[in-house]
Amino acid sequence: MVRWVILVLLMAFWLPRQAYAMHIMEGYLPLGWCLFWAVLCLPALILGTRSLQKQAGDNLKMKLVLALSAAFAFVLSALKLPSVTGSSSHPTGVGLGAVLFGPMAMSVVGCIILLFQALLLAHGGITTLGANTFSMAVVGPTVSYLVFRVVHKYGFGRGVAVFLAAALGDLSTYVTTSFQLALAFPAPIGGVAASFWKFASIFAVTQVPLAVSEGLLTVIMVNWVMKY
Amino acid sequence: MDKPTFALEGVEYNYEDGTQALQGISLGIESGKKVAFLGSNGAGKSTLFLHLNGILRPFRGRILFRGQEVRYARKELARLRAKVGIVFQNPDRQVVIGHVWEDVSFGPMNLGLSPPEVEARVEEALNITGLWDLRDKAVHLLSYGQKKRVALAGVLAMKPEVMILDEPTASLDPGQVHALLELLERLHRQGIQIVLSTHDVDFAYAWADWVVIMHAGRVLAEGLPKDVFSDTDILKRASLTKPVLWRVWEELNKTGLYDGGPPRTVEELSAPIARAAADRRPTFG
Amino acid sequence: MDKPTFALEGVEYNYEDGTQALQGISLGIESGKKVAFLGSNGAGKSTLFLHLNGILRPFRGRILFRGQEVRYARKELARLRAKVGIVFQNPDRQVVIGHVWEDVSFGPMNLGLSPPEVEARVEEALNITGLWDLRDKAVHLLSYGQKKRVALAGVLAMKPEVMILDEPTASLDPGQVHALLELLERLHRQGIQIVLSTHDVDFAYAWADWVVIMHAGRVLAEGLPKDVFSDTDILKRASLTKPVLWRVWEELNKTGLYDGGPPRTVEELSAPIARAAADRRPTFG
Amino acid sequence: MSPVDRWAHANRWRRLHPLQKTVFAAALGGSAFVFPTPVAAIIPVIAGLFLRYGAGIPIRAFLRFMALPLSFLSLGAIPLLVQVQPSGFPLVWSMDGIPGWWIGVNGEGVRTAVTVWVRALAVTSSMYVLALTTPVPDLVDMLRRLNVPEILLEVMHLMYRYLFILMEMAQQTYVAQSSRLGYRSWSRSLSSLGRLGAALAVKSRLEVEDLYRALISRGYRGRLTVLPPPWAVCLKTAAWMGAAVVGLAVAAWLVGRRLHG
Repeated sequence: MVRWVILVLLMAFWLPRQAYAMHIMEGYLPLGWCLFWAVLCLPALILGTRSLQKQAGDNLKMKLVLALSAAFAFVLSALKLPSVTGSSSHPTGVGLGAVLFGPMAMSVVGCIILLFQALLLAHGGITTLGANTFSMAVVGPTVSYLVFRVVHKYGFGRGVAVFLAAALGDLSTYVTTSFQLALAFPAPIGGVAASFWKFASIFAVTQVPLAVSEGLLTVIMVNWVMKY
Repeated sequence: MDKPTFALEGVEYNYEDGTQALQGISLGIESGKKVAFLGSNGAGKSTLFLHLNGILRPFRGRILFRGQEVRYARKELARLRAKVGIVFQNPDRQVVIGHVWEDVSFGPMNLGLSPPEVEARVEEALNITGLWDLRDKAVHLLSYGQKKRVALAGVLAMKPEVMILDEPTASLDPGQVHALLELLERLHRQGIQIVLSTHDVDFAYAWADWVVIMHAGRVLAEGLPKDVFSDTDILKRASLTKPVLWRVWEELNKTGLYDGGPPRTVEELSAPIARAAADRRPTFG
Repeated sequence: MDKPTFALEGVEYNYEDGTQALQGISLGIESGKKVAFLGSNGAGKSTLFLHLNGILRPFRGRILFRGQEVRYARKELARLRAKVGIVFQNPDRQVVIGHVWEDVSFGPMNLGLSPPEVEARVEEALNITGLWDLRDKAVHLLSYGQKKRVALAGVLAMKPEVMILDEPTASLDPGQVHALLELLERLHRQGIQIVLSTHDVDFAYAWADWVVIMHAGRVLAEGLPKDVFSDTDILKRASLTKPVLWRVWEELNKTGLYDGGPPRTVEELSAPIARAAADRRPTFG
Repeated sequence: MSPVDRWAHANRWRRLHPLQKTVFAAALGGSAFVFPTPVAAIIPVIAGLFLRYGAGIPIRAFLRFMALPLSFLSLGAIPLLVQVQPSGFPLVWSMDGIPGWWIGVNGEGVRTAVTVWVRALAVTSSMYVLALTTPVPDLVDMLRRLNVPEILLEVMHLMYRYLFILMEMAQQTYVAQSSRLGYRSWSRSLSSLGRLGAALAVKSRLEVEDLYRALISRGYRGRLTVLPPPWAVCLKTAAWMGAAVVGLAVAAWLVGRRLHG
C-alpha cells in the first residue's frame, strides 16, 4: 500500500503540468472516440446556440456581456493558481457564467473557450474538442450549477455553496476525464473499471488539492464581487 | 546616506518576444535628489522602473540599492519592495477592488504589521493624500484623479524610502497636476526620495534636480537640467523638444537684453526682464 | 456650409447615478473652425462629445447638426454617425476587432458599402495614418501610439465630415504629438473639421481657432484663443492655467520692451524681441 | 502572452487562404489517425518542413512549440504504459502494489503507448500548421463562410480582442500587487489572486458599456461585419501540399503491404 502511494506521488511529480491537462491533449484519443464525444456534445451545443440566439440575438448589450464573460473565463483559466502545481482547468469561470445564462448556453461558450485554448495556448486540441467540451463545458459547469442551487436551497451560506460548487465541479471534471480515458484505453484485464481507477488515482494527486484551492479562490472572488 | 540610492551596472533586459527593452543601462541615482526620467514611449523607462523594485530581473548586469546588490530570493525581495514603492501609470491596474480603506491597507497588511499599526498607517496615508473623506467608497466608483491618489496612498502606507512614479501626470488636468506636485514636494521634505518618469519636458525641467534621458533602451544623457537641456542634439535623438521657457530664454539671449541663466519658471524670468527694462528706461529718459 | 456644424440649445444630461453631467449647454460650433474644448477632468467634455455623435441623448434641450435637429430614430442616427466620427481617448475602448485591417473595415462595412469600396477606403485610411505596413498585425501587439492611430484610421475610413477627438494627445510623447498634429492639419486641409478636447492649455492655445472652456457641466467661456486666455478669472474657476507663452508675454509686456500681441509659438515671439533689441542697440552705439 | 498568436500574425503564409491551410492541416492530422504508426511518425517532419520553407517559421521555433506538448505527452503516455492487473498474469516488469494486484509493464501497454505517443505528436504538429500560420480572426471569417451561426462568430470576434485586453489588465494588476508584496506567501497569494479575479470580473462588466459605445459610434447595426483582407489560394503551395499527402498515402500502402504481404 505504501509503495502504491509512493508510486502515485512520483507520478504526480512527473506530471506536474498535467494539472492543466485536465484537457485531453491533441491526438490522444482514437478517432472513434473523438467523433463519439463530439457527436454527444452536439445536442447541447445546438440547444445552447438556440438559447443564446433567443437571449442575445438582438440585444447588443447581452451579446457583449456574453463575449466579455467568455474572455474573462479564458483569462481566469490562464491565471496560475498559487498551488503546488500549475493552473487549473477552471470549469469555474464557466460555472459562474452558468448562473447568468443557464448551463446550456454556457456549454457553447465553454466550447469556444476550449477552442481558443487549443489554438492560442496549445492546451487540449481540436480533435479532442468534443471530449473536452463534454467534461469541462457540460459536466463540470452543470455539476457546479446544480450543487450551488441545491446547497444554497438547503440554507447553507453562500460561502459553503460556492466552495462546494467550485470544488465539486472541478472534481466531476476530473472524474469524467478519467472515465473518458478509461473508455478509450481499457486495461487488458479488468477492462474499463481497472483503467478508470488507474487514471483516476494518478490525477487525484494533483486534482484534489487543486479542487480545494480552486474552491477557496472562488469563494474569495465571489465574496469580493458580491461586495461591489 | 552617502551611498547612491541606486546604482545600475550594464543592465540588460529582453522581453519574451525578443524585443531588447534595456540594452546596457549604467547609471547612478544619488540619494535625496528629485530625479526625472524623460524619453519617448517605448524608450524603456517603465521597464527600468520595474527593475528598481525587483519585479523584473536583469538578464545581464546588476543593480545596487544603497550599495548592496539586489538579490532575488523571496525574503530579500520583500525587504527591497518594502523600501522602494512603485506607483504605476494606470491606477486602474494598481487599485484593485474594495473600499479605499481596504485597498490602501493591502500593502501594510502584506508587510505583516499588527492591525493597529496598519490602521495608523492607512489613516496617515489617507490624510496626507486628502482621501480621508472617501475612505469608505468603492474604488471603482472613484474618478480617475481620485484613483490615482488611492494608488499613491497605497504605496505611501508602506512607508517606502524611495517612491517611483511612472508618468504620474499623465491624463491629469492642470489643477490635479498642481495638487500632485504639492504632495510630492511634501513627501520630498519628509525625506522620501521621488523618482519619476514623464513625457512632459516643461514639467521635468521645472521640477527635477537630476534628469535622465532615455531612448531605445539606452541612457542618452544624465545630468543637471541646465546641462541636459542645453544639448540640442541629444534631445532631437530622443525625439524630445526643449522646454518652452528654455526656448524663450534662447530668443531673449540672442538679443543681449537678458542677463540671467535659463529660467525654470515664468517667475524666474521676470526679474531679469525687469532689470533689462530698468536699464533701458534711463537711456530714453 | 454657412450653417454652424453644431448648435446646442440648453442641453442637459444626468448620469444614471444622478450626477448632473451637463447642466444646460448652449453653444455653436462654426463650420471649418478648429475647435478645442478645455476643462478639468469631470468638466463634462467627454459627455458632451458623446452627444455630438448621438450616443447619448439629452434629457432636455436639443442639438442641431448643420441646422437640422438631431433625431434619434435608427436611420437618422446612422446618417449622423456616418458624418460625425468620434475618436475616444483610450484606443482599447475603440478598436473592437483584434486585427488592424479588419478593424478599420468595420466602420465602412456598417455604412453598407460594397467590398471594393470598403477595401479602397481601408487602404486610404491605413496609408494616411502610416499604418499600411502594420495592416496584418494583431491590435494587441501594437504600441499605445499605434493603437491610437488604428482608432483614428477606423473613423477616417468612414469619411466623416467632422472628427471629434477626446483627449487625442493624452499619454503620447512629444514626437507622437507632433505627428498627430501634422495628421490633423492634413485632415483639416482636406476639409474635415476637427473638434477636440484637451487638458493641455499650451497645446490648445497654439492649435485652436476657437476655444470652449467647460467646468462642472457648464460652458464658462467660448471665443478666440486670445480673448479666452486673457480672462484670468474664468481660467482660475476652470482650474486651468494660462499658457506659458502667454505668461511670458505678460512679463515682457510689463516692461514695455515688447510691441507684439500674445505669441502662439516661440517663433512668433522672436520677431518682436529682435525688433526691441534692434531699437536698443543704437542708443548704446 | 500567446507566442502562437504572434507567429500567426507574422509569417509568410499570412495571406494564404485560410481554407487552404485548414484543408492541409486536416489532411495531415487525418493521416495520423488512419495511417500506420511508422508513417504517422513522418508527419511532424513534414509539418516542420512546410512551416520552415512555406511559412518561414524557423525549425527552432517549431521545436520549441512542440516541446511543451511533447512533455505533456511523454508523461501522459506513462499511464498507458503502466498496467494494473490482478496478480498471476505475466508482466514484463512488476512490483507488488495493493495486495492481490500487480503493477507493471507489458507488450500491449508498450504498443498502445507508442501508438498514442506518435499519433498525438503527429496531430499536434499538423494543428500547428494551421495555428501558427492563421490568426483567430481569419478562422472566424472562414467559419462565417461555412455558415456557423452569426452569434457565435460575433462572440468569437469580440472575445479574441478582449481576452488580450483582460490578460494585459491581469498581468499589470499582478505586477502591481507583487510590488506591494501581495504574493509573499501561499495564503497571501490566494487572497491576492482572489482580489485580482474579482476585480477582473467587475472591470469586464464595466467594459461592456464602453464596448457598446465603441460599436454604436462606429455604426454597428445588428451584425458585426468586417471585410477580411484579400486572401489568395497559392497553387504552387497547394501542389506541394498535395504531394506531401499523396506521399504519405503511398508510404502507408507500402508499409501495409509489408505487414500483410
